Amino acid sequence: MDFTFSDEQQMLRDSVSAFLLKNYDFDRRNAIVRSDAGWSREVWQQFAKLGLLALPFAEDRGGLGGSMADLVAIAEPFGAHLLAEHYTASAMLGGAALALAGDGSPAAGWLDKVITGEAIAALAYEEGPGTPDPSLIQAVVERQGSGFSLSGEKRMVLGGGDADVLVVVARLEGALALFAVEPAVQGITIRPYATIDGRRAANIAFDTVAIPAEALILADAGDALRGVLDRAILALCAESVGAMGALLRQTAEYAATRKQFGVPIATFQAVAHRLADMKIAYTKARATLLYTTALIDTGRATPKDIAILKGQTGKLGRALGEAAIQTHGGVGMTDELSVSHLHKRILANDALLGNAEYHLRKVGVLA
Amino acid sequence: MDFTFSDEQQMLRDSVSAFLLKNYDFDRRNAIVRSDAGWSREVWQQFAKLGLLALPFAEDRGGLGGSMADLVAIAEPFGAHLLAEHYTASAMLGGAALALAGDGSPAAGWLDKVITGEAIAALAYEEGPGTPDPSLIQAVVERQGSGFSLSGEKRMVLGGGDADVLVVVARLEGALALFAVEPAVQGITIRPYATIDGRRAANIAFDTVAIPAEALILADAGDALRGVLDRAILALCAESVGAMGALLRQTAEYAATRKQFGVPIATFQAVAHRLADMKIAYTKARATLLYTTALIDTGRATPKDIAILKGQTGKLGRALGEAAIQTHGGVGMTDELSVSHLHKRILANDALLGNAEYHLRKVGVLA
Amino acid sequence: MNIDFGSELETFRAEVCAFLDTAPTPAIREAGRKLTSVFAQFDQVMEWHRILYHQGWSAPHWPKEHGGTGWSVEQKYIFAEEYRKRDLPPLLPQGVGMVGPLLIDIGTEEQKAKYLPGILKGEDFWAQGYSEPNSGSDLASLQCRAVADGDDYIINGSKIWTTYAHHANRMFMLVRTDSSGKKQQGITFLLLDRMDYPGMTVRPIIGLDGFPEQCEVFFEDVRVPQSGRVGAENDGWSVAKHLLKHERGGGAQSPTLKRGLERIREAAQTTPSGFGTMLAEDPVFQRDIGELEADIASFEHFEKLAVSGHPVAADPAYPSINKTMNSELTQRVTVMLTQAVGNEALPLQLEALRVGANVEPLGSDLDLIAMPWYLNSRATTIYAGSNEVQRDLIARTVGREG
Amino acid sequence: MNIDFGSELETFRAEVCAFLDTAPTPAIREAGRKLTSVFAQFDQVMEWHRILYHQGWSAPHWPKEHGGTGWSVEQKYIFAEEYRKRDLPPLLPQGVGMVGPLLIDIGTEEQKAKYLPGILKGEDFWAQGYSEPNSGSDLASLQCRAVADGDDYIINGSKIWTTYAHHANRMFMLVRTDSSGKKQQGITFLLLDRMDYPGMTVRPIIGLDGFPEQCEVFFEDVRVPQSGRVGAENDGWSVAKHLLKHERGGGAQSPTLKRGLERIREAAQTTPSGFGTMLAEDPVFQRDIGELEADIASFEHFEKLAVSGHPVAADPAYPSINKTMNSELTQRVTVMLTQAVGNEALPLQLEALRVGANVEPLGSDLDLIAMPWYLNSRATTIYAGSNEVQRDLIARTVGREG
Repeated sequence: MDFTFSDEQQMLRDSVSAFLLKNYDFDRRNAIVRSDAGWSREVWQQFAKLGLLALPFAEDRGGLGGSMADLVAIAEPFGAHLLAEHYTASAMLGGAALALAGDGSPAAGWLDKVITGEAIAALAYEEGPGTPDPSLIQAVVERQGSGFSLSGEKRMVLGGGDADVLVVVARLEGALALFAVEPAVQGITIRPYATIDGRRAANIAFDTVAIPAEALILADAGDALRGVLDRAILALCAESVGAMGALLRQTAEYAATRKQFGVPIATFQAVAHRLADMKIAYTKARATLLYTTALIDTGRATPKDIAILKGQTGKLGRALGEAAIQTHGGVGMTDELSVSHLHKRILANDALLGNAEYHLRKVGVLA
Repeated sequence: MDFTFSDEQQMLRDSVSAFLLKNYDFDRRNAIVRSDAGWSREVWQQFAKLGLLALPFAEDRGGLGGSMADLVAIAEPFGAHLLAEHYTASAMLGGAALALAGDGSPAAGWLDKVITGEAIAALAYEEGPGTPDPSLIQAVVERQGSGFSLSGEKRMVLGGGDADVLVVVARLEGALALFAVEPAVQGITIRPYATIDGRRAANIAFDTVAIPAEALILADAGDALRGVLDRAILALCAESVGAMGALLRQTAEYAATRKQFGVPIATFQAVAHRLADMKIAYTKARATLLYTTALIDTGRATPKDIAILKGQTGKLGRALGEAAIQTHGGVGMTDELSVSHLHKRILANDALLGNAEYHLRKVGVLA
Repeated sequence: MNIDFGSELETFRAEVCAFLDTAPTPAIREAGRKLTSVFAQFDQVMEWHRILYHQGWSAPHWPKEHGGTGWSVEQKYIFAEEYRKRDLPPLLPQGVGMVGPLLIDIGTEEQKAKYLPGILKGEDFWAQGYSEPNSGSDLASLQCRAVADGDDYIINGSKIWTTYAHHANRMFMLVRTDSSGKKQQGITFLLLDRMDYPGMTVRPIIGLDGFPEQCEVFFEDVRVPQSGRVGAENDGWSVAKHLLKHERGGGAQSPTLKRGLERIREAAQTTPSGFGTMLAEDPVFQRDIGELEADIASFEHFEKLAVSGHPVAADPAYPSINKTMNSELTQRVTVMLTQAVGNEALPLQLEALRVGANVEPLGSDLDLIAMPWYLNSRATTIYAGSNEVQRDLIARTVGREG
Repeated sequence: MNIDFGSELETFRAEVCAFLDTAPTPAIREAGRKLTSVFAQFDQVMEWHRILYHQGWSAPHWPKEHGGTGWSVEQKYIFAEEYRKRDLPPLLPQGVGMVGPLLIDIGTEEQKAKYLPGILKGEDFWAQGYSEPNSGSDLASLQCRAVADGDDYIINGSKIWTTYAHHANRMFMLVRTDSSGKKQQGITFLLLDRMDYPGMTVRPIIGLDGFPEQCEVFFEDVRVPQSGRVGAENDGWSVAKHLLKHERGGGAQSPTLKRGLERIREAAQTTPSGFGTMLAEDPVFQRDIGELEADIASFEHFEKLAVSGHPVAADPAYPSINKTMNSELTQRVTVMLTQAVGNEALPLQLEALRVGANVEPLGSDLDLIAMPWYLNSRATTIYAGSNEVQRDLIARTVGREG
């Protein structure tokens, strides 16, 4: 057993961290988030140059064939630096779904552009609260002529307003199918918005949208979709664990320097024990992240393993974030320190693809 | 609104407390619990003399017509002093069920003896874990000749091994009915035992037990039984709140005097905050006890009110007791201080007639 | 014991309901529905304050001779209950809840005459200048200095977490007038009759929910009249402690919590659980909301005991227990709400939250308020004496219960 | 990263299973099923120790030259997992887990030769004399005195929470040999080769679960040889700290927790929920056990990271984090168990719990053990350094994670 990053992974991680430290400090990040676009094409092009956009994809598809451990190695710093760009949306969700298509299909063409950074992809999957479970998906596709007609509504589509191509999950003859759809098509209404944690997303309505036959990526895509979602969950959790680590460090530093009653607040046992609980929470979440990463890279992760990771990260992350704010007091309540932003990132990642409540209960259901 | 005890109630409470302080200190109580009988007929006769055994019953049945507030006033000290005698079993459960019978019936005759202290009554109601709900009662009575035949098993019958008369809850033509049954009858097997909190109880099996017609106290007794159980729940909760108060006082005193690292442990903020949480828990539980008592005495207590009281007392009591043991450290783990006994009394009262899990969920179910 | 809700109380309740059903404007109602903080949106809540004043109900807790209602504790509780049932915005507490009662208790006749009417009528809004960047939980360490000069004080320093200071026209504050003794000594309590003294500047602080609710206030050689002093010079700590009784003291917070719970139950009717039913029918939801409801009920019982004169209110820890329970229950309500609405809580909808906004919200009312309410409520365990400080205070009283 | 469970490990697992399925006597199995503590019933667990010794497996963690197995970390984990799956009683830790490894590390050759074989073979049982009535969390304040006299020490004082001292034939203990300096100085670590020295008396203490697991040991002019000293005189604190590494250090606790969870799941198949189904199908039970299972899984992952050499084990807070997690999870398992069995946990069944008892228990095996296990496990957050002390230690390291 070995749960450490390899030398190569450590180098990758260090180079991403160094890039973000230099080009993506908290002020610069906030300027990007507050810009009209809400994310930076310049940063995105740098990611392409660093090979990050190619990392998750198989070599025969033009990717670098990165393992989940490679992706976790970069997702942790993404979380710590509150990345606003659509890495998870485009690479881990939309792109990964495109990669299920056969060579030569339109979807495969889109994938090439996702890998080079010329296009953004998004996965239109969830339909509102309580639909992390694929069995509850209601969007529907019917055969129409040689092509299809799509109806339904997708909510909280990460990157949905910025995507050049949408991969839509909808029910085709009962089973889940994936379609590559361009957003400008007649019948699609996109309502974009910013999220609480500084990303961009959208609600997307499909009203009998005509789709050509070749837009079908995969019929009966349930298992393949599960694979995509599982890896995206790993990436989201790695981001959150990265954010947890940043909160832990910042809070420890604040508690060691902030004085009240003439002494650093870390010397109050109530504060000290809260710091200890934050460290325990971080230790647990990170151990489960690394262990589950090793499981998924050896093809041994069960649905229960994924549910444990997502549930634990959401629950422990929320507790850690709330403790960080409480320890910071008033300044933790402001927009001015990254503390509140890190907490909101953790909350958002918890709510995406099923929150802790949902996943921990699934752990209990799965005997 | 007024939630204080009246002068008369305060006097009653003071006289019971004074009696227990004098005759029922921890050592004497333990000697009683460890005796063969496990409870003291002498104490019982004193209770009769003090009028306590007559207190819950209507004046026209030979009782003193005490209100629930009167009973709460005495049940709190009972809990604080870890009473082992069958007050709840015989007066609040068995006796109260006998009082549902018409004048001149055998049950009414038994009630006279319960009030004078000549007889102990017990209510054979629960049938195991998960049967606090009357709808789940399975013991059954069938008409046989002029009388009945009873079959089923009752578990955790408080006072069941010591009772001169058992009031058995069983299904008669689908509805719940109450029967006064003498324990020595053919077909009844009683397995008595001590409980973790120093009371005596029994599991009782009924194997086609022949019962005379006049043993029927009440057919279709659902509502009346609910009234008996509700008042018994109040009494159990009052006992637990009394035990919580004793734990709070003892723990505060211990923390103020026990020294480690050269100072009283109460000066450690972690200990201080735990004491604060214990006080908050006690304050909540007692407020709900007093409020619910006022509700029941004005006939306004809903099933939800009762569920809130039982649920809160069980949950807050468990938390307070665990905190008391933790604060006492090693000595809290022994049989030698009353701390562990008080905690066990709280746990036992929680488990009787539906634990906190059950009742708090009922609060949510009842819209 | 008795729970007295006689028929005259039911008549009173009917009167309250009739008024609350008709008096608020649509904008006021909207401000109530969009409440995500203790502090409602300024313009609407002040408008509502003035309407309540005309009804004579803007300060139920004040003595009748100063414009209070003379209601019994039961009446006050009924008023609070019906008020919250309708999601009406609570009046801002700094005036009627804090500085007003203080002046009634210990202000000079001149101060009462000058300030109480404006507070009662909702003409003035008072900012509270207590905390400083380096004096949070350790309030007594405050450093904002006032030096006597003729009939005036000259103030230098700054205050922070001054709610709505950018809306305020008056301010009450603590200043340091002497640094020689213990830190609690040498503090003075001042009233400022204006916010636009030369040298005063207000900087709104954007909160984690995106709203500028709190402010920092800077003082550079600000000259204010000494007649604004409450109590003696250097005796401001005891004045502040007196005021704290009003700030932390109860009244009727449980109706707000109960209403929050009711709104969650309403939302649960139409929110899928993710396990095949609506949340309302889901056993796990039922257990969780049952637990929370029972805990809120205990708090309500505690509040009712307190207002009815039960000795629990005489416990020296009473204000701290009250504050601790209320703040932590508020947080639990908001956590449960965000969990109930799931990922619908994620869009940032600052504009849609504004009263009178022309933006349609993305989901339901509760989807809209869940996250900002949750985020804002993180402050409840920090402000007005952090819950750590409250537990310190409670611990000192343990074992001396009645 | 890799999770290596190659085929040679599966062969090893089969070998372990074959042994564990056949070697334990019925009494040993019964002791395992009736385990309600860290400490199994004495006679049976010592019998099992001797059987394991004959197999060469009584001290897997020891170096091979001293009788250890030489197993890899994966093998040790597999052994622990299969062991606990069968509810076999864990060996008493004082010998193989504590004093044994200490002597291997820093004992004299004479001490090793004299004591290690008895520990390995399960011939000796060692009592641990650390705590005193006034020295619990503040262990360094201990007062039990040893005065050098010729080749001996003369001991006066007492020790408490000395597990199974009434069964012990040897004892290791901390004594005060100097009171002049800091309290951590002047402590000496002693081995006693007998428990029946003149002047030594043992008083069993009945625990809250009804069992005499702990003892108090009194010393009145007890003369013991100085050759039993480990390390230098007055250097016992660092010896004890060294030993603590073994006491708190991990290994494989998660299989015990996982087995506890599994037993609850088994019981849930036949225990009614009170809401119309068996617990196992009840959504609330599923959520609660899911939460607990996930938390135990995180602990398992943490343990596996640690044994595999991940830097998490090099964190100075590692032993404290390990102890805190394990103890609190143990308590949660037992709470969940008592709640699952409801009022069937209330009968006091001391006699039925004894291995070989002639009393039929009133309910299932889990009904029988639920309450005493819950009660006994309250000690896990108290002993071996209370969890308050552990959190103090953890807090000091926060922010310096790898």
